[in-house]
Amino acid sequence: MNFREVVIAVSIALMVLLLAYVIEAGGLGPIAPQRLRELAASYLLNTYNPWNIIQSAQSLEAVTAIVWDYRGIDTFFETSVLFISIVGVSLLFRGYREKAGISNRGLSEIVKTSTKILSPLILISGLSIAIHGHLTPGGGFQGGSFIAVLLVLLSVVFSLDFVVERGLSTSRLLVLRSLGLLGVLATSVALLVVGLLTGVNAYIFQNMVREGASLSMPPWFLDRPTGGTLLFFNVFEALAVAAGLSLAFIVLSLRREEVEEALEKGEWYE
Amino acid sequence: MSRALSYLAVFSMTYSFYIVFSGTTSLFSLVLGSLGSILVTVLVKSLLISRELSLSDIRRLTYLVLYYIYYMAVAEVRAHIDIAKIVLSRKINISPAIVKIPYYVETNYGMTLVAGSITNTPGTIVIQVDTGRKYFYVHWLVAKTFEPARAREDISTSFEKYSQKIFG
Amino acid sequence: MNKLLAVGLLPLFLMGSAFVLPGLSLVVKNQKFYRVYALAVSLIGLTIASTVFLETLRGEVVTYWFGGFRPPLGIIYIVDLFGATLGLLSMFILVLSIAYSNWMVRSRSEYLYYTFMLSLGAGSIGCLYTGDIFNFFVMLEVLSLSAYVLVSFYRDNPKSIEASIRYALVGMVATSLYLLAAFIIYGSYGTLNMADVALKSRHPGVSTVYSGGVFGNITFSSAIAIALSVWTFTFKAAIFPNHFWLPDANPEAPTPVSALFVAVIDLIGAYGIVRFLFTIFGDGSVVDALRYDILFVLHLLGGLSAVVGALLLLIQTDVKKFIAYSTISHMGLAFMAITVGTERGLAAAILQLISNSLSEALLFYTSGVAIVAAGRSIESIGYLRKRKLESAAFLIGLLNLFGIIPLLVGFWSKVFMFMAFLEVGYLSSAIVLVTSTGISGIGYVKLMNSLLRETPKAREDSRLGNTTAVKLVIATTVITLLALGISVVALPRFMSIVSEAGRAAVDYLAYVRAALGM
Amino acid sequence: MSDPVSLLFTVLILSLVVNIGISLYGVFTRPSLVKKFISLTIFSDTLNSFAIALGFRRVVEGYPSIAVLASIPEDVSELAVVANTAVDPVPQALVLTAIVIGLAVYMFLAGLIVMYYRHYRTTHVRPAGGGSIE
Amino acid sequence: MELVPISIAAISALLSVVATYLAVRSRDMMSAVVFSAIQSTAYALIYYVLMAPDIVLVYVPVSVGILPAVTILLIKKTERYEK
Amino acid sequence: MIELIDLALVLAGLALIAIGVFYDFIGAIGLLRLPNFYTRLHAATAGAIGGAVVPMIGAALVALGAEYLGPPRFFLAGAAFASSILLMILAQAGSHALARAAYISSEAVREPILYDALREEGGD
Repeated sequence: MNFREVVIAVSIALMVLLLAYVIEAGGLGPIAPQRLRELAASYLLNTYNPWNIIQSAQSLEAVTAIVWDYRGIDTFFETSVLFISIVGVSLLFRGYREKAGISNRGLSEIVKTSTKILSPLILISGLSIAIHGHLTPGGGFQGGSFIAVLLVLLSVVFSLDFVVERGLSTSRLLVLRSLGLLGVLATSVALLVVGLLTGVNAYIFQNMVREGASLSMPPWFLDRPTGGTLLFFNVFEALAVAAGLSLAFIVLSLRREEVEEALEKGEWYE
Repeated sequence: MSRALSYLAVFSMTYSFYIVFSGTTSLFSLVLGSLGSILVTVLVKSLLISRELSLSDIRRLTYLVLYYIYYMAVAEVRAHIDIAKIVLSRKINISPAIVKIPYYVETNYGMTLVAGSITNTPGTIVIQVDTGRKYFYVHWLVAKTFEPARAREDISTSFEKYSQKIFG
Repeated sequence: MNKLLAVGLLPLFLMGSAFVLPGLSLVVKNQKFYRVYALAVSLIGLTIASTVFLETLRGEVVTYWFGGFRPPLGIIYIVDLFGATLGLLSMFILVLSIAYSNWMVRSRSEYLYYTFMLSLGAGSIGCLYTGDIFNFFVMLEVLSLSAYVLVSFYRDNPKSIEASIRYALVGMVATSLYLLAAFIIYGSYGTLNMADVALKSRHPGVSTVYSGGVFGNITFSSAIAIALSVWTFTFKAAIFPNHFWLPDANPEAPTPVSALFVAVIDLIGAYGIVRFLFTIFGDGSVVDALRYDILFVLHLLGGLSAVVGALLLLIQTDVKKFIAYSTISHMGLAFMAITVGTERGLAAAILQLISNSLSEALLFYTSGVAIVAAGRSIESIGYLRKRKLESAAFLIGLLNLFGIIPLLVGFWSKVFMFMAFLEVGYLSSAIVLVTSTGISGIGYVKLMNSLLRETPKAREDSRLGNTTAVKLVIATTVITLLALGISVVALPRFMSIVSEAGRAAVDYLAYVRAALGM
Repeated sequence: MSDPVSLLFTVLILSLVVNIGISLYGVFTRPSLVKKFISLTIFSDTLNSFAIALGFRRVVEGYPSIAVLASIPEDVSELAVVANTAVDPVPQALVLTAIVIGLAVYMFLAGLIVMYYRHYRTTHVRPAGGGSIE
Repeated sequence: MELVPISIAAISALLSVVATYLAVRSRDMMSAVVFSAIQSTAYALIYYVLMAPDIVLVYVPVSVGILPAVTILLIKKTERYEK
Repeated sequence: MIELIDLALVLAGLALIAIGVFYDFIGAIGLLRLPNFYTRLHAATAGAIGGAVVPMIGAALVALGAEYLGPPRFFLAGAAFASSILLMILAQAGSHALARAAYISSEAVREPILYDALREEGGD
């Protein structure tokens, strides 16, 4: 423990004490209050409210409604942060040869066969979580990470070669990721584009009928609400997240030799 | 025809799992789920099925059910009682060994079913499988013999009989 | 409120154009396509940003409701003259930098490079336009992550990776602390809308539609939220104790990105300070007493970083590091002007930010040519001697930073800062301003001196054959600097716009009225 | 404070605050980049838990419910029932966003650390470059 | 009635403090990952008790699944012990 | 009559769950008492099949018998039954993969062992 560490420790301890004091002194209201914040109550009252459709997202689940509708632009840029990170990782490891030397052994035949049987089940449960995002807990990101787990499992159990041979090379995965994001983008401006074409007022991220904007996404599909844009957002997000996370995992698990080979034929201009 | 049947088999497995997983029978879920299941079926069919199915496979499915009941009822109960005795006895009395046993089923599914049954009965675990020469290497908690053929009789004969009928 | 679609569309448009690029890479292999594409996209972005600027110039605060929800319910973009001015500035530099990258950056993965350039632009515009505290965090992350990636773009250079790691580790802590501040603000104010918080911090009894009244003891929570977020902003703006990342990261990034750093990331730091300490928790709020203390401390830190930056600049042998330290010094001066707390001070700070961004970018652009030819040491500047336009532009950039030629905007920004200090009686601050100018002046003279001694080309590079694009970029920047400098004198309207921009940041009532529609 | 639930809740929040301190200490003082990485993940997780704790509430009788409507409501009054018993959904939505953003930054950071090791053959922060990591 | 879940949350919060301390102090990175996974599990329990199922569904794959996997990959590719 | 069947179902289910509790206990004791990694894996198998699959089937039976739950009980039963089948697939694959990885990497102690066919043939 040198002097520097002591200084850091003391300043962090001061910060912690200050934070604790603020909380104890009621800076954030009473601890475990009975009253709900007014804004939260507004969301809960409006998340599924066909009697006041102007502020409603037509989604049974308040969290998904806030994430994709009330604060849709947050989530759009959140998913673009993930995009930036994944493209950044593949930029960092650019120039590797995908097929050379990647382990093609995988695990034993028993595990492979078991994984085969499991794969459609994992896929469909991920899809189910995404499709029901606006009805039950869950949503696009959750479903997408389920599916990504399957791809990671396949690449561990069967080897990366197998996954690549089945058409899921990193460049294809990147394109899938882009396609999912473009789907999200298209959904978010769909009504705006329709509005611009027909000369009607519309908003970016518009979902249902809003003040001074009469366009609306389909609120019902058969016997359940769709939450308008929420269904499409969830499905596209699931695709994007599944492709993105498995891409990042594959790139990060590349072996040393491949990366070093890419480093040697470096391209560093200043 | 047989091709459609294999698609149908994968589809029905996926779709029934979907219904159980999502837990609703609303039209919304059923319709979207069937679309999703069709997508999944198209994606994974070639991974799952290498040989197209035929109608005779229905008979095999019945065997699978029978096998499952037999397996749960007899082999598991015996093995569980054995391991309970071992664990609860005053002095742990075991003779662990890794023995080699041959198998004769043709397909990977059959092999996996046999290996899975062996592993799932407490007291025996498949440690390694040699698909070229068709041997399992089994860790046996209370080894009675080290002879491959005799060990096979003790461990896997009954599993293999049904497995051969189901998957060939 | 759908008055100006352009406001809401700009960051979405930039980000969406970035999404397309990896997909396009399978179809279009020619890297030239991506250069043209990025330039076209950023030019459209600049057009949109100037539309927004012209709209706010009429004295209006432009808002856009995403999804058509009324403000505390949904997220809104709200742009006053202050935000629009800075937005125009950063889009302008983005266009210049992308045009410069067309010449400078050669790689097999150019399309990815432009992806990050565009997302960097989207992040900075989003930060400047947003009217929501949590959305600000998201855009800050878009901005920061793009910056980390761009710093590590030359991944074959060990120093780039190291600089990027250092920057990313502490940057993540900084943005997380801002996130904590956002949570605390939600916890006690029960809302995330900046205008809503601004209203309630002045009038705790007010109850607004949808979000009701305050929830806890807002004095405590505002104090800690201010403390946490100000720490983040000083990090982003590279002010003295948190300045260490800039001289690390900035020189290791590709030169066009280094030029962009000042106009994008440091700018967001300054913008955040102004938004939080003047608009949201401004004059007359419940934390008034603490606010003056914080302003005073920031003033001190600004002065310190002005002097420290100027001193450290003297000992640099790397031209990019030299410019980075000069940035620190000038950002410190801008901070001193901001924290004077008057409208005149804010106006001077805006002028200083504009002048600083433009001239640092100009220095990077010109020295980039020398770096390509002769490496990064200070002596390599001598290579420019044969190139008339570049050496003249380099000289103009230095003189602007030095601030002794009345034709250039740098002179006027220092004059206005001086006047702002004297107006409130901060004599010592005025002395610090003069001293740091003097100290850094020594460094600038040293650099001018190396311009006189010719250095030969150290390596052959095909890029040096055709420098039309560079000349265009440099000429544009020089003309802008001159035009701004002249209009300070000749156009009285220009200075009144700058003062209005400063006033817009302080005028919370107009902000709240526009946002909440009252 | 006499109320045991408040007391337990205070314990919860204070331990989260202590976690913030410990993990920040780890970020700033441990020499290994991997250790810094792990500490950083703990740090941002703790901030998120803090927000979730902010969104919790108590109801007059029983335990609060999740912010999901169990079935499609028939009329307006059913909405008020949910609003009277459900927890605050806003922090959950914010945390959802924050978790994904954190994951994105960490994946990139992991790539950077691997690259750092390729170049320097160590994951320890080098004292070179004129100073320490913070 | 509400005492039981809240005490579970409080106890797991205390547990997470211990796990965090051990994760920060241990010199072996592998055990640090394990401790941070324990801490994540404790947090997941807290989220569950505090009625945030959405967060649990995100947090468990991310912080108990993907991040430890990425960290272990990282450790395998670099070095295991701290000086 | 229907009530009787329901009662029988619930009782059978409860009995299966009781067996599950017993085998969880056995598994725990076995993990403590058995000497090395491979033998402990056998106890873990007893915990997975006897301690998880069997009570899952029990839960399915109980759900089928609990008529007051209404139609959702079929989903509960179906989900429990489906997870029991999934568990059987997963448990064997997991145990096998663990044992194989431990054997190949030689991380775990093999003794006590009477005979090792795999080593005599040079493995793999």
